[in-house]
Amino acid sequence: MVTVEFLGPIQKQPLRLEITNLNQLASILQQDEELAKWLGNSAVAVNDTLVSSLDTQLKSGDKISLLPPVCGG
Amino acid sequence: MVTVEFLGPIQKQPLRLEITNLNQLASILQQDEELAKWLGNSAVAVNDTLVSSLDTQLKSGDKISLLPPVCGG
Amino acid sequence: MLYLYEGSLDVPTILKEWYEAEATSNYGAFIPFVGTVRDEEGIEGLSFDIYEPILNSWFEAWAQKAKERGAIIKMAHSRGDVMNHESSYIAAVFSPKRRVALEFIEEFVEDFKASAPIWKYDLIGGKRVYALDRSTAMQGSGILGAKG
Amino acid sequence: MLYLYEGSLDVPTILKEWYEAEATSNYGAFIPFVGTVRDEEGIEGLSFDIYEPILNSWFEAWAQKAKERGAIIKMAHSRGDVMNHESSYIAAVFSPKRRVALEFIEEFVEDFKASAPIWKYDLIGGKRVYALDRSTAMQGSGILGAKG
Repeated sequence: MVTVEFLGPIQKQPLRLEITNLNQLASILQQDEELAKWLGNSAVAVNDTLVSSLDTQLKSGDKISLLPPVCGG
Repeated sequence: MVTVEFLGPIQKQPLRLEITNLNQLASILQQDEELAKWLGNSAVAVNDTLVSSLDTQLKSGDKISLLPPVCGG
Repeated sequence: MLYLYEGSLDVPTILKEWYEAEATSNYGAFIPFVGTVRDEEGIEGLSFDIYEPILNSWFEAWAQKAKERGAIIKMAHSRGDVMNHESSYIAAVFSPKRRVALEFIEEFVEDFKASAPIWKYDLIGGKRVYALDRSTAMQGSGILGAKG
Repeated sequence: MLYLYEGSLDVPTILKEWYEAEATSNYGAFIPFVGTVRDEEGIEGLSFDIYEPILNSWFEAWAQKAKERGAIIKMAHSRGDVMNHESSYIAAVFSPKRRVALEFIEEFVEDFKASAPIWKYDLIGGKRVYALDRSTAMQGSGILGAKG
């Protein structure tokens, strides 16, 4: 079981999913119409480290975060 | 009559000279051994405006300033 | 050091504290960058969300870069609402010489804009409106949008 | 605005005054550069001479350049003695957006170093020793040294 959380302006409650890699997460989230506009411009972190590949393996207890476009300052 | 003043670290009292251009000033100052080390690295202002040519004409009452290398801050 | 505040920053006090904290550290150059909310396009102010775990690791990486160049960085940022003409951001570099400080503050502020996990909202009629058009997708964004 | 002080600068107070003076001018970016005397090579401090008429016209030309880019500049500098760990110089730019401010502070500080008519002396054993090796000949220097 992993947790998926949506940061900043993405108004969505965390999900708990039984998945083992980010490819599976992509397939699941792509079915969510609300999220369509965010998937193409959001970064992904696993346990608070940004990742760049969908092949990233996941283990139970991992926390996945979606980070939409940023603008500090 | 023009006045020549020496700024910053050049330890020399102002001069009053009867000259009409900077070429004449160069000839006079080049005879002053104390000034030898400053002439090659000092800028020249006439009435507080920097000049870049020895052909600059002077008129009575003008103030000429020698500005040695700077280091503010 | 990284400091997060609720609401606007007390800029004079923060600058005074940072300056005095390094008063005998023998840095020759100190350059703060202060960001203030502009009254434009009818907004009342801005509001910010921050994701602290990734902000901390991003900042730590920059603190390490600063250290390698003999410099240090400090940063303060607001959470929540900051009204027009109030300040929400201070970044500062201290370094022995001016060149490193001038280069570092620019690199740091530009990467901050592109990479720090902070989200900005316009405050309009008391409501938060996400400032998508001024926001930047973080490096590596979009992987979940690719069709498998 | 250009401010000259006898001895060291009260940096927190000057930064506070400048920040508050522009609090409602709608500038989004404020970048001060603060120069502090480093304890190095056995000096007790630095001392400065300033030639005010040419400093004023040099500063006015920069104030005009700033204006053309929608920005303003302020500068403070010490005359006379400034001891180790005290500050002698503050330059600051305010501009609507960060890019102009980041570029302008760098251009301004570098030209200041090359062109402002200020002379620096090391204080060693209570005496002033002209810092020739760190000084820069102003543009156009040397014309009087050319043999006619």
